[in-house]
Amino acid sequence: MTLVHNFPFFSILLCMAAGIFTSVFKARVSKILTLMVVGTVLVLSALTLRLTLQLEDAYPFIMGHFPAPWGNEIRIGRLEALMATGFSAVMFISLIAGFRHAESFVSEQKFNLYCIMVDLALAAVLVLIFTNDLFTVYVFIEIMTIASCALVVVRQNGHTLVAITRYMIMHLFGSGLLLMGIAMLYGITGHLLMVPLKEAVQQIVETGNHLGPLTVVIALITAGLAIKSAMFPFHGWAPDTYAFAPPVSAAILSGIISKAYIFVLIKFFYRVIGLEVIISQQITQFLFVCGVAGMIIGSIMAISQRDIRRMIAYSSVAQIGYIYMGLGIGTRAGVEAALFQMLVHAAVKSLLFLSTYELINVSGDRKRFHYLHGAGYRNVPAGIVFTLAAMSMVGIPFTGGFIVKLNLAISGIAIGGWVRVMVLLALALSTLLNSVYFLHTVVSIYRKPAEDHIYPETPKMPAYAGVTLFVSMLLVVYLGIGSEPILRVIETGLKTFS
Amino acid sequence: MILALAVALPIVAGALLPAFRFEKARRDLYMMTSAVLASTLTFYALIADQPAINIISLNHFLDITLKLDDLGKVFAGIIALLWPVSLLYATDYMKGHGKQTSFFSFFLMSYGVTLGIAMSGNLLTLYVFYEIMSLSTLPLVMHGGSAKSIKAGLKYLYYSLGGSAFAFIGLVYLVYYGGTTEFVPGGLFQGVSLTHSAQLRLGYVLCFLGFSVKAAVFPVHGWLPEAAVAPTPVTALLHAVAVVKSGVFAILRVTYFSFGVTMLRDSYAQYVPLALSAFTIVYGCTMALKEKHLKRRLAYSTISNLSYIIFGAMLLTPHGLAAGLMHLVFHALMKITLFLITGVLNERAHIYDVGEMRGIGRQLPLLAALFTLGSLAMTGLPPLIGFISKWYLAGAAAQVGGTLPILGIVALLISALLTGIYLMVPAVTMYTRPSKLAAWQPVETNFSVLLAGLSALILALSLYSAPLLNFLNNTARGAV
Amino acid sequence: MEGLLLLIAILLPAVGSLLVMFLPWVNENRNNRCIFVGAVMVLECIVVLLVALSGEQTLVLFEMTKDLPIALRSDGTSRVFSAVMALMWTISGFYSFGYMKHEQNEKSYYAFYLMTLASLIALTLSGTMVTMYLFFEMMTFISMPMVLHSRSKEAVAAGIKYLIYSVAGATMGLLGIFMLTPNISSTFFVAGGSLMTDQLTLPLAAMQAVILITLIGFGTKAGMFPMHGWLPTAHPVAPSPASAVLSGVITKAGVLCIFRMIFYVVGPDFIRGTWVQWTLLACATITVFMGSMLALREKQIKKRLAYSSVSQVSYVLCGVFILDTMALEGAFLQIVFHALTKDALFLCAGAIILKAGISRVDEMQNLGKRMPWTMWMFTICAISLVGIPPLGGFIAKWHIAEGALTSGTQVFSWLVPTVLLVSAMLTAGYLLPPSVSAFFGGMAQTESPAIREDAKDPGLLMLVPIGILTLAIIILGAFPSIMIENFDNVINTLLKGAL
Amino acid sequence: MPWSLLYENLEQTVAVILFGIGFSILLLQRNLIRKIIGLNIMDTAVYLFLASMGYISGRKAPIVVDGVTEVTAYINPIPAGLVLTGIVVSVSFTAIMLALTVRLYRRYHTLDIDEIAMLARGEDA
Repeated sequence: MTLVHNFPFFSILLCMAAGIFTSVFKARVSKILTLMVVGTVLVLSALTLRLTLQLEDAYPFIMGHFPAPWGNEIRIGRLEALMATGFSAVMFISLIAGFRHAESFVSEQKFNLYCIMVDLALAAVLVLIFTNDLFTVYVFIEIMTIASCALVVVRQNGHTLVAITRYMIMHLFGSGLLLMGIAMLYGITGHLLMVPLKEAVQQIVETGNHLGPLTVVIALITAGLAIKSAMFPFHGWAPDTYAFAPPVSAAILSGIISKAYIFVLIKFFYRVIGLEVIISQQITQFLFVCGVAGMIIGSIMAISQRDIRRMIAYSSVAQIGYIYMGLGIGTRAGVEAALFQMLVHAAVKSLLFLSTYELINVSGDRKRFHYLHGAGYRNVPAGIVFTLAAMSMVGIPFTGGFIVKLNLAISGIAIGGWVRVMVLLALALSTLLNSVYFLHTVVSIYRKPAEDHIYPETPKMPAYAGVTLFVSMLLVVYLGIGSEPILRVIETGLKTFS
Repeated sequence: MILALAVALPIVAGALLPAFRFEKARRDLYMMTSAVLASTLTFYALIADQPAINIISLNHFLDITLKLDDLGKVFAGIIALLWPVSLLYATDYMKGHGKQTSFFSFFLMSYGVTLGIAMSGNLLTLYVFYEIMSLSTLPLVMHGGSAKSIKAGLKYLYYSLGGSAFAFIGLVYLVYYGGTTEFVPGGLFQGVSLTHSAQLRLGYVLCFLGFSVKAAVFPVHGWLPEAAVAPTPVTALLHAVAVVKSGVFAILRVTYFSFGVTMLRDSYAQYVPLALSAFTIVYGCTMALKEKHLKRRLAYSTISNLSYIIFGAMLLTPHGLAAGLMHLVFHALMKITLFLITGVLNERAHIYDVGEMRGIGRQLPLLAALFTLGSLAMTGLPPLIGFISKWYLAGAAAQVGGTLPILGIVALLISALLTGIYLMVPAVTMYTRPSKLAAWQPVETNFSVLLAGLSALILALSLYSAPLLNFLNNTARGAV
Repeated sequence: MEGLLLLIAILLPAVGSLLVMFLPWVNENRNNRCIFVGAVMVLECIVVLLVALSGEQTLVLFEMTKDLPIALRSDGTSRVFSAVMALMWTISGFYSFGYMKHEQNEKSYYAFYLMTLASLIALTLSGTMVTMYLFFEMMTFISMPMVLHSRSKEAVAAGIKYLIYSVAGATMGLLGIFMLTPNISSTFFVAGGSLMTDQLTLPLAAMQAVILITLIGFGTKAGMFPMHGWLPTAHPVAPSPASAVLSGVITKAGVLCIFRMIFYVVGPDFIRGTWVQWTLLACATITVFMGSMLALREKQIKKRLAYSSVSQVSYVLCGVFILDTMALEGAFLQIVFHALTKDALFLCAGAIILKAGISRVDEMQNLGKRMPWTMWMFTICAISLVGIPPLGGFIAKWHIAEGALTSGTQVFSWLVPTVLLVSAMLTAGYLLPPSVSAFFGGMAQTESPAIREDAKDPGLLMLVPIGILTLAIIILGAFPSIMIENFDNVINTLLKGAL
Repeated sequence: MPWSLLYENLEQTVAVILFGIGFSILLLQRNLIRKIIGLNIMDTAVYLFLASMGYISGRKAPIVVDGVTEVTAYINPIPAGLVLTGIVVSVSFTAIMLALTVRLYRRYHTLDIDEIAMLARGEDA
């Protein structure tokens, strides 16, 4: 076991420790510390990824002294490492480009608390990615929920408060379902670690005992995670929360945290229950229908928005729909496409939230579309970044969105029957709808502003923020051009994922 | 390499244009140089065959490849010929318009993108350039900046992207069943005993519908007349030649080089496009007849004429394709001439409606004569080029026989008749006494020379088109 | 070089037209222009007569594509038609020198007058269907300015109507050209037709329908029902000499095209005895009758003459559609005589309008005293048109009627003569009363108040052409056999399959 | 399903009923405080369920060390740990929710969530 083998564990510990230490630091120090931590996690994750690419299979990492089935362990494979790298990269970018906006919402004295929440959220995300244990899953889901609640509610605003109340209620409800599901699963199998759980589940399926409760378990856990990841029709809390949160928080919530829940769900499907059982329980079909409906209705809702942030928030609902559609297709190819979409959407959505905020900023802090006219000229980099991100959303070639669409379509076409028709039509329709609202917005920000709108002088976007946005724009393009190796990692990672 | 250069040069030159902050004269020189250079490269590639060049691989089955085969040469040739001409026209036309830099920047970029479409070596490349074209030409449509042009632009955008969303489905079908998107003469599925032909046909029809948005086939044509609000060089070049013919070109590509005629022949995958295009031929003309606004009338005429090409191609015979290609070339020449003349009338005489054209014949005898010539050619008066393509179209349809082709001939004739009316009536009114004296501004000699040149080309081709027709016939034979 | 004469016949007036338009010497001075135009027309007549007298010649102008030659050929039919047209055109042209003094825009009038002649001659000399279609369309466009000449609102409306009808007709013709091309064995016209009846690409009924549509399409120019609507609107708005040739000559272009399609492409056997023939005959007879009735109701002189043309040209068509030697002779004769007569009548009408300032037939009381020459010639022509022996009109109609009676075309063998007879009476009814009232005053004893004070016969420049025409009617009416022999030669080649 | 199953698994039955009560309070009540109470009831139900699952009669708690030699003598500690964690989580959630409620009440002087949403809509976002 080399040093690199320990990196995932290190990065989790690092985040949590940083969270603890940050509580005593001043705003400035804690900010730098957080950035450094996230950066370090990024580097560590990338190194882990490199390691796992050299290894044949995933390796378990035992935390504490007890081996499975008693002790707590994490599992490090290619897929996990890739996700960790991707998410920490997105987080790093979001923080660099958007930290200064959070400062305007949080008082100087309390800023370190905000940083704690960021650290905790990242820690939770990493744990959820790596963990091999449903108990840990539960604990860190709760931590993540609280942390993200705090990330949002730093904004002292009626809308935000209402939104976060909704958020809390829905998430607590989801947690309840999840916990209930975990408890029942434990009841029928006697395990909480994933490896023995799977054996037990297979036994249940083979013997036929407790099949009913197993179905309930699957339903409960799926529903719990679906609520938390804002799957249609459980998305009600999401748009307001994303829209009224500070931009960094919105980027983190919508880009990363919601994906972590979905990753847990995939893990649950593959590593706990087994995909065949899931398909035979027709859960995938439910997810598929919800995903397709989410793609379409989310987009339609987005079109009807007048506030740009709510529009982007609703587009998240639609994009989450893509992921669930991929899962719902029920084949390995579909899940691969969904996983890739998780990465792409994480990158693109955080870009969108951040660049949108820059555009709003140069438009006198007004969010309606007609005030945004000409914003693309007032802040050129943000305009370009927004345009590119919008293109990825539409699925223009050379952006990640295109590859997502392509892979989803190919995995759908391989199924045949009504699934094929639904996938293809949903993709086509969704592309059209996406182009309606995103490119409409792009056109808006390059329109000539009305004569009577006066835009106050605003401080220029610092160069480092612009550079960061551009770098992440390159990331989106890279996802569109160099998708092959990433997809290869996802594919091989998923193969060892059971 | 030449191909990549020809595509990249205008794109890069266009993208860099705002960075230079030229004054007008130097800007024009810069643009013309790059456009002419790109055209020269293209012409060179037309003559000396170039090897295919792989730009980038998206993954193991999707490459961005540039290749110039015979069909591509046809389209690339027109583009390379007409773009510098239109650019030259635009430099004069846009005098006094705002935001010229952004206009010309996108205008140049679109050149490269269109060349890219012509030189695509596979469907993915074509699709990529096709999408980029939707976006790069959007600012040109919306250049006016008025609410109307924004609305037109958005409509154009939604139609285009919606269309490519469906074309994308075709792409996916090809990737899944064919394993590649390569353009192969005769299609990917020749000589293979097909068990999936039913699915493939569905994929083809969806793909056809997708690409037919740009080709303005009936149910999805709505954007084109609206887009006539764009400045005339855009309407003339993009909405009579580059953009719309890209749609047609894409249809030709998927029909002959991807899905292949053998699979489509005598199935609904042939009949649906045939019926749609035959209907569009008549529909476009009828709408043109109703329309009083000259540019919109010409736009509707374009709708009708594009379907001539599709109709010919969808006969799925070498003759049909050859006739379609002839119309592709000839219509480009005729329509651009008419549009450019209209542009001069708009800008220099503020004449927008058909009814206002009285008296032009006296004020601008040359322009009026050229307009009449263009109209005659469009109407299909032998021996002008419009007749040649119609003749072969009808011949090809008669040769195929069957209900739809014969109906198509009737559609062609109705269209010829309506064209005679909606173009010849304005042409005639030009020579009548003006009801009011328009406020004329002098017309630059540049315009006259350009337009006369184009018309001379039309005449020359009318009298001697044998080499071109031979080439097109060979192209068509090669494709089937 | 063989066929050079054909090219000269076309280029001569075309170049002349361009010179009229652009050569300062010609277009600045009225006299110069008249002399020039006159010279061109006389030369043209000579060339055309040379063509008519020399043997058959072929000239391929150029090939649009290898199977689309634009070619000229002077066969029997084209010789007859071109001679008639050139002569009529020239005579009316001379008349214009006098008449057009009072109109504006003489320059463009003469230019287009000559240009139209060029396209007409080209049409008659066309050797292939596409060439014919080309010059048919060109003739429409080039003759437009003559209709539009006055540029009045009325003229523009009429011009556009003319345009629309003509283009529609040509398009219907084009349909036939499109559909027949794969079915004929020769691109060039072949006397007797070259339709490969045993291997049609279309079902028989469809083919017949196509042919019917084609013939009706070309019938537009001849004013045949149901595409006759343009004629009474368009002819009268043109200046009188122009309407004379439009009505007397250009309508014959339609006849020529029908002639070509039936006898040189499809072959008379293909349609003989089929529903196509019945339909065409029905159309033609309806037109004959309807034209006369409309003329009877019309009070405007020129409009009345235009309607009369509708009726009279369909006499020709009746003769053609019967597909019989005798009837064809009649048709040819009718072509010649109607051209002469209608030309002369329009020219007289022009003189009346110009000199007496009246345009309605009920204002002509006692005009004969003021304009004796004009009215005398008007009367002679009217008599010929009605078909009273021994003038030309009678001989033509006699041949048609006789042909019909012996042709065995079922109901039409007696219907056609009957309708001809009725129509002749109607013609008498609409043409003779003006003459009568002009000479005998009708109801009124005094001169019509509408007649201008200074009304008198026009100058020689206008009278002589009318005189020539009238003289020709009388002479040719007396000695029709000169022509009939020539016609028979042509007709025999056309009908050789049948007889 | 025989009725005996219900009272043989009394704890589970009660847990499910409690969960239902809590769930309906959470969803149906508009008052925020009541919602929070409903949430707590729901959580409690889950803990009861878990605890009853984890208990095996006759075994000892895993913290008793005296004289125990085998793993089988203990009950599994994990469900208990899960319950404990859950309680902690629930407490913290309740705290956050109450804090939020106080904030909202200060701002809008009502606890009715729909009313608050209505009032908030009028504000500038």
